[in-house]
Amino acid sequence: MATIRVQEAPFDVAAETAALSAGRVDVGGIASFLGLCRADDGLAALVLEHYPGMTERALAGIVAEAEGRWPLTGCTVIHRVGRILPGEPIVLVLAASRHRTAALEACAFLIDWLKTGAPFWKREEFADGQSRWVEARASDDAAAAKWG
Amino acid sequence: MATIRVQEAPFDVAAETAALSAGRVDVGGIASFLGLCRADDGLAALVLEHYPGMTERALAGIVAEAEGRWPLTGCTVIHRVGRILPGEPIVLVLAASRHRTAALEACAFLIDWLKTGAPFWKREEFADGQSRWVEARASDDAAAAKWG
Amino acid sequence: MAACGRSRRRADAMEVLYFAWVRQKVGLGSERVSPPPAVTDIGGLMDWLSSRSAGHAEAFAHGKQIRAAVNQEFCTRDHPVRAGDEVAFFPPVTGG
Amino acid sequence: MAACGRSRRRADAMEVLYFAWVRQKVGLGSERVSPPPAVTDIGGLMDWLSSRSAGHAEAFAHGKQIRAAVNQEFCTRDHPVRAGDEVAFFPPVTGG
Repeated sequence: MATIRVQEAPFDVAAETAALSAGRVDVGGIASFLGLCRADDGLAALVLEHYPGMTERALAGIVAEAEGRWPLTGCTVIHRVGRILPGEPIVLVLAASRHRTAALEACAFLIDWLKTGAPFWKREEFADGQSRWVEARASDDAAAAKWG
Repeated sequence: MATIRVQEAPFDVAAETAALSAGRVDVGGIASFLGLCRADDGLAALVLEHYPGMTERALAGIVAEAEGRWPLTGCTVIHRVGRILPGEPIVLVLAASRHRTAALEACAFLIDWLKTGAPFWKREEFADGQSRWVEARASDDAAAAKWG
Repeated sequence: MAACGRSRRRADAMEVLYFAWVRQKVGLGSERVSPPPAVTDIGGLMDWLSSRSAGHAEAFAHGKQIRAAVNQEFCTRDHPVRAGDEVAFFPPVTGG
Repeated sequence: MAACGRSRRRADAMEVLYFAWVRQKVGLGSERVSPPPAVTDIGGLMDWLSSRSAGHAEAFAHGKQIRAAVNQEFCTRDHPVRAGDEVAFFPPVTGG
């Protein structure tokens, strides 16, 4: 039912969206969140590191949690790793359900939890050659915590 | 900034999504909701009627309200009218922002308000030739009301 | 011809539009009407329109399920109506 | 050769992985260690690892900012560790 992928390559939003309703007529809504790389403060690139093995486990756990909370007909989480340029996609979350509220809530839940519950780390590379690890934000913890 | 369209033709989710970040590097997230036609109870088609003129006005008002509540970098609402078959898309809402929470909340707001605040009416056509107008649901009013 | 069409519009007339099952019961998508001066609001207009035909009567018999708009803005029963207005009657909306 | 490689793994060893700036400060992505029996939990392992090099010391000096996982599950400082475990140290995650 669920698609979970960690990959360096970009992904195809249209194909992933279409896959959730292809050949079926019981899907009423597909909510999605596409995270993109912003070019704040002269950012030249983001470099994403992860913990192979644990990442897939953590994402599967988060997806299973969402499937337990909402009646989903399908669900997709794709997270890129490696070097990502400003304007490029980083993460795609899709949640499909018979009803829009389940799809919308599950999508928001998935991206909130993914931000705090999956082992990814972002390093920012700047045009001047400087580099720094992105610090975790308290607002992300708060967003995840609100789901209880 | 905002794209609002009422049309009989299908729409291209990928092209509409890409348009919100094309040539810019300040967009951190794009939330979307795609509403599809389900084939409940032997449904053969949905026929969507609207109030030309007022529809565009109402959608523009809802989009303006969302833009006033959240710092959006862009926003798209496309609603189909006419005859729609099971599995086909009906409505697409996209909200783009620097930050995910604004995009996610604005997207949910737009679809909730659109359900109760724009003059569209759905008629269901069944395989046995019967036809009936879809009744408004109290849960939709409640969903819209929660935004205050 | 345009001038001729225009001259046939009475200055005290208003355009009334019907949608969805209201349109089907009334049997018209729109009509131009000139209600008497006693008709000053949406509620009064609904009562007056009810008397125009069996179809109107049947549609407006479901009055509580009917919503209205004046000049393309949703409104309540006590909203004033006047000559030149575009008034619409329809069921609760079901888009999205 | 595989058997030879395997024979060099001590039965009381555990695999320790480092990520992001913890990896950079330690100077290693992973290492196989055999802490003494007194090391029974994550907190104890962090203290013991700190003594292995200047890099380890610098990394674990930021102990409060370090998160841990045992066998690929997030855990707290009092989580037990034992031979055969896969233990990881890293900063708070920043994906999405």
